[in-house]
Amino acid sequence: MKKRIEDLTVIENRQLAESFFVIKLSSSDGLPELEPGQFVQALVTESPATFLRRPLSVHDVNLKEGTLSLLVQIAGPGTERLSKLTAGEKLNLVYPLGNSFTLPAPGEKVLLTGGGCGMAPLLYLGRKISESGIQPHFALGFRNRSRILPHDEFRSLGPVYLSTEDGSEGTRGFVTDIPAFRDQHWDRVYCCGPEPMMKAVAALCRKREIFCEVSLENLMACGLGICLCCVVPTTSGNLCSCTDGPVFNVNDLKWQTSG
Amino acid sequence: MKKRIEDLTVIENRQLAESFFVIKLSSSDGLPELEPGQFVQALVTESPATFLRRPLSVHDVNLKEGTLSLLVQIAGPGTERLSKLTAGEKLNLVYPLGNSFTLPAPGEKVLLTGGGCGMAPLLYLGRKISESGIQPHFALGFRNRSRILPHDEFRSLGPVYLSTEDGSEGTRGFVTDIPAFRDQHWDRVYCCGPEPMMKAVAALCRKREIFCEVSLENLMACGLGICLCCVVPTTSGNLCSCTDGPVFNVNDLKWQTSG
Amino acid sequence: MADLRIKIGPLEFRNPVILASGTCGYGAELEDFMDLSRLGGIVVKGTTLEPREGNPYPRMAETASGMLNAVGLQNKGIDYFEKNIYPHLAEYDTHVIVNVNGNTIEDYVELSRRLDMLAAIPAIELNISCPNVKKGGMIFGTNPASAREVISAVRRVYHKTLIVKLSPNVTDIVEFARISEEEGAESVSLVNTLLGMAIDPRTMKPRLSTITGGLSGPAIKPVALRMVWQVAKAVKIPVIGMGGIMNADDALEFLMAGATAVQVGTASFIEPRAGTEVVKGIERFLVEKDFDSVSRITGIINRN
Amino acid sequence: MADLRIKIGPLEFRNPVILASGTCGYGAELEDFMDLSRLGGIVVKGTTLEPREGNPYPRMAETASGMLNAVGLQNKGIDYFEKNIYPHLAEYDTHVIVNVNGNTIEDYVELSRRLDMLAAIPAIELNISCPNVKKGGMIFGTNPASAREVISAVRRVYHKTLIVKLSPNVTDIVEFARISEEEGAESVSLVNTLLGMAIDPRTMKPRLSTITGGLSGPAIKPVALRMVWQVAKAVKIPVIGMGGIMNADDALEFLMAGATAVQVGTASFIEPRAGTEVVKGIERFLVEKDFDSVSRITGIINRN
Ligand SMILES: Cc1cc2nc3c(=O)[nH]c(=O)nc-3n(C[C@H](O)[C@H](O)[C@H](O)COP(=O)(O)OP(=O)(O)OC[C@H]3O[C@@H](n4cnc5c(N)ncnc54)[C@H](O)[C@@H]3O)c2cc1C
Ligand SMILES: Cc1cc2nc3c(=O)[nH]c(=O)nc-3n(C[C@H](O)[C@H](O)[C@H](O)COP(=O)(O)OP(=O)(O)OC[C@H]3O[C@@H](n4cnc5c(N)ncnc54)[C@H](O)[C@@H]3O)c2cc1C
Ligand SMILES: Cc1cc2nc3c(=O)[nH]c(=O)nc-3n(C[C@H](O)[C@H](O)[C@H](O)COP(=O)(O)O)c2cc1C
Ligand SMILES: Cc1cc2nc3c(=O)[nH]c(=O)nc-3n(C[C@H](O)[C@H](O)[C@H](O)COP(=O)(O)O)c2cc1C
Ligand code: FES
Ligand code: FES
Repeated sequence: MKKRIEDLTVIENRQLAESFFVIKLSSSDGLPELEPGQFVQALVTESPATFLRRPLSVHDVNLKEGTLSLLVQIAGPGTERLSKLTAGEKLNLVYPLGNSFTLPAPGEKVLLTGGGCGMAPLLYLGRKISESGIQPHFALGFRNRSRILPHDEFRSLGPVYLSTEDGSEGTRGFVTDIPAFRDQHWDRVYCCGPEPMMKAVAALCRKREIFCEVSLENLMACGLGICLCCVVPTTSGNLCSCTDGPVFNVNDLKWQTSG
Repeated sequence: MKKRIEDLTVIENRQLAESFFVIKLSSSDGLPELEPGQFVQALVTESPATFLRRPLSVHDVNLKEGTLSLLVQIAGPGTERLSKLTAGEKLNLVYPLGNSFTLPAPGEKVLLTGGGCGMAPLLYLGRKISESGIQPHFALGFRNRSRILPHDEFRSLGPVYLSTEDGSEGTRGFVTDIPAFRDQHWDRVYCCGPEPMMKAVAALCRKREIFCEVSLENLMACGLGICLCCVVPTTSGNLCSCTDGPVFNVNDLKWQTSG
Repeated sequence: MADLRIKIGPLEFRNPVILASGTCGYGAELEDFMDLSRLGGIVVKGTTLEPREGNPYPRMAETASGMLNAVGLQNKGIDYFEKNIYPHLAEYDTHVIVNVNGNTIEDYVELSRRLDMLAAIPAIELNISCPNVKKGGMIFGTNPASAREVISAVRRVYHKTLIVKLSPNVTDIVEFARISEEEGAESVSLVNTLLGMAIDPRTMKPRLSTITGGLSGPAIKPVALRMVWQVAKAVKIPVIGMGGIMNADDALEFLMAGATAVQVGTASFIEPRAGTEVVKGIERFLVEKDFDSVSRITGIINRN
Repeated sequence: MADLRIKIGPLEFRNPVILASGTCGYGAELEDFMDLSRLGGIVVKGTTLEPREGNPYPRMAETASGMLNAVGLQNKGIDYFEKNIYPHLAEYDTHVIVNVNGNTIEDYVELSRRLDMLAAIPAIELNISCPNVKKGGMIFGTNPASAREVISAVRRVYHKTLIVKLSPNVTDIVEFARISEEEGAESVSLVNTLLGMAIDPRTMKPRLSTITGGLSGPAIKPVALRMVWQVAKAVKIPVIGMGGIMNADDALEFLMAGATAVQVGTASFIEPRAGTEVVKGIERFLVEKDFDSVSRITGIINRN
């Protein structure tokens, strides 16, 4: 898909939870084809502390409406400013960027797992999987009950299992402690979340020889493969997580912790 | 008067003409005493290109309302951002800064002259002079008819004479060409405007030995007398236009052009 | 219409805007956004004899109006370049310049010799200023004797246009420009990144795996511009200026300070069309101000 | 409560935050906004033997995340200082340090001798790094032999705490720090401004009357921090770090890189309370992270 730079229009900016926002954008040129796992580089204007663009995953796409949604968690000045966008404002994106998740083969059992803003790419991935005739299952992990993000849209696609670190809702512990994750058979596991979560999921999957893809959130400058700042060590050397990723099969990653 | 740093609240931002805005601010702590000719240093947030504060003259003060008005002309990114302030937003000011105009003695005839954003300090000066029992006269210069700024408030204080460079309204030429300026007797002339205008006014006043004060708009970093960047050569050496000025008697200035 | 053409040594460029090494990959990565033939040229990624993995992640830290990088010359080496990249580059309708790096003088010489034979590479940029490698790189660019040695050695084997890329991390950059001129370089380009550093106060650790890295972007523009002005007054060979150019106004500052051409670096990360936007803006300025050619504004502040 | 006290030579400071020379006047200008006794100290305006008018206007240009200045040491000279300013300074409940400047070694020596006799001035900062004067200033700070000469000469006549302020416009700032240490200075402070320049493309003229000027503000922070880190590793005397400190996080970076104290400069132009805000922020950080004293974080990145 050809990459482009474009001013999209904010259709809606909905607060999902404390410091989480879903920004719906529409393209006057018509959206390009977008694959689950891909991301955009958003230009943050009006923020003196934000020099570079900010990478954000494609959270959802509505082809009928011609809209693209981003899930933004406030992490600093850039995301803070994005959280304040109002309907009618423009947001300049460079997109679509990166590779995408490998969709499952017919009949496979798939688990999509993540937490926090790592949930962002999982909704669109789940939607695509669902459209391909497979029901996705979701395992979502949170700090505690009050941190749980609304996930009705995930539920409309398939079963959702929850974990919280303090057990205040769902399984106590991490996503890897969720019984459905440990005990059921999965052909594929997809994961996006904080690094420790991804490493734990990868370890479990390697042990059980489950196909597992993770979406990395390495620091990026360009998102285009021209700065070489976002590298991740893999079995084929340092690869750019913005062009060879952000999605990687965990077997290709040289993560310190092994399963 | 003690200087302070304070978040004021925007009560209203009224567009006066193309690229001219009047921003009315209120202080929750109550306004300090403000003298005509003094200025504020406004902090421009949300503008990546604006590092330093922006100096702006006290345009008007309404003691009953407890409001302070600034007249802002868009000149670049800082004033551009200020022009977009909306009611309810905060504007951080360091103020009151600088010296002030010398008020006339009872019975004197005074002319206040300026153009563009140089009109900013003249309204409050005119108001103060008027309150002291003297009717101020105003001579305002513009490029052409379409550039003339609304000046009803000036008119409510005293007679207003206009000049335009192309003669499309009032006297053709500069403020110094206005017959009332040239032909009448003035005890004091006060001027704020582009440098060529101030120099012409100064030259005319020196020739006719009229007391004349100008308000300079030198580039400033601090506005507090600590950076020494805003200096102007005077008969007593380099003086800071932010503390020893912005108002100077033209006889003290070492301007290249002399009258 | 204004004449935008400029010359660096025998080489004529369509216009004075070149993409900077390490910030435009091999050009192809930006083709979705712009027509490379609208540019004066591109300087492809820093290249070495042998393949290099570069430095460990994290290699980047955002700073006020700039960024630090510690890429460390990651590239697949000259063999891979010749076989797999060069054939594509040969088809571009713009000057493709290779940025040459090494640990030793022998490395620089051998690599330059190899590049001398590639017909579609009309020039090399000798990088004696990379702050992100332990050996070679900036060491040559901060020691006058070493600089002279490596430039002179490369000059003997390289017969096309030789540009020497200078480091700003020196007391007197003019000295290095003079040495480049004396040793027969056709041009100097400056500046490479300033050596900088950032710490995350929350983790109490440096933000880069290498602790220090190279600072680029608008933050360094005033320093870069000053150095370009100093160098352009001191040497007769054309100067290629860079450092924080984000738009045509920035580029104009460099030209007016005395640069014959400019390079656009970090800007491409934020605005992938930055290079061609700068070309358009320079042309617009010249037309508005009635200059018939870009050469009229080169060093104009010294005449005003 | 954390212990914020630090020592520079024999001198104890209430906390490690000092206002930088040329950015806080004589302190009085900021008293409406803050209680100076909450600061570790202030370094007053660059002072010379004879009165100076400084450079012509314009002396300032705003740049990306920074500013250029070309003030050129405007001050009324030591006689005026002694008679009219010193009596007020003597009443401050904070360390008042004088920034010492000269054209010649004799100037520096004579001025230091005069200041040695002022009881309420416990330290001087020897400025061998001012980029904005034609004679003296940075020339001493970019030539190792001259630096040694002036420091050694001043050391002989100055008996209180001697801080040498270093220029960042050098290839190897560590060399100058070592020289300062060898010649008996109690401390080095760094960095002064980076030599930079700006052009207004509309008028096609330099923005400063002097063409070049000194760059300060957040733009230079990465370079300043790198230099402080390098110097702090190389010398045993305490290092005072500065360059672009706008808030406590920035100051913490310098402390973690190895600075014993910091100076706040340009920040005061934008936030006149910057100095005391930094003090508060450092204290808050220490308490939050359970450090009992600020010395615990000095150079912590080298231990992590
Ligand atoms: C491919 C990709 C997809 C992403 N998708 C999303 C998404 O859908 N929703 C979302 O909210 N966030 C996403 N992120 C993370 C997001 O880019 C960062 O949170 C954002 O850049 C922080 O910017 P800031 O100015 O708000 O904070 P900053 O002040 O820049 O950073 C605040 C904190 O976040 C960390 N951070 C900064 N940049 C990144 C980064 N690129 N990746 C991870 N951490 C970072 C910093 O180290 C710091 O600790 C994604 C990142 C990548 C690389
Ligand atoms: C004491 C004083 C009082 C002032 N009062 C007013 C006022 O009441 N209303 C008003 O609109 N403007 C006033 N100005 C001018 C105003 O401060 C500048 O227009 C403003 O700082 C420009 O900021 P910017 O970011 O919009 O543009 P910049 O991009 O910073 O500048 C745009 C253009 O304006 C010039 N400029 C920048 N700063 C100044 C400055 N301090 N003085 C003059 N020109 C400058 C620049 O050289 C440039 O050509 C005053 C200036 C001073 C010193
Ligand atoms: C990520 C990155 C990688 C770079 N790699 C190289 C390189 O390989 N060789 C080189 O000579 N310069 C390299 N540079 C320096 C740039 O070419 C340029 O000199 C510098 O960034 C200043 O220009 P700018 O501010 O416009 O980016 C690199 C810069 C960046 C930001
Ligand atoms: C307007 C201005 C004037 C300065 N004058 C002096 C001076 O007289 N003596 C001196 O040693 N440093 C002087 N400096 C340098 C500062 O003390 C400081 O070293 C530098 O600005 C970097 O710190 P900052 O980025 O926090 O401002 C001056 C800086 C500015 C901005
Ligand atoms: S972010 Fe620049 S190469 Fe990946
Ligand atoms: S603006 Fe800083 S002294 Fe006047």
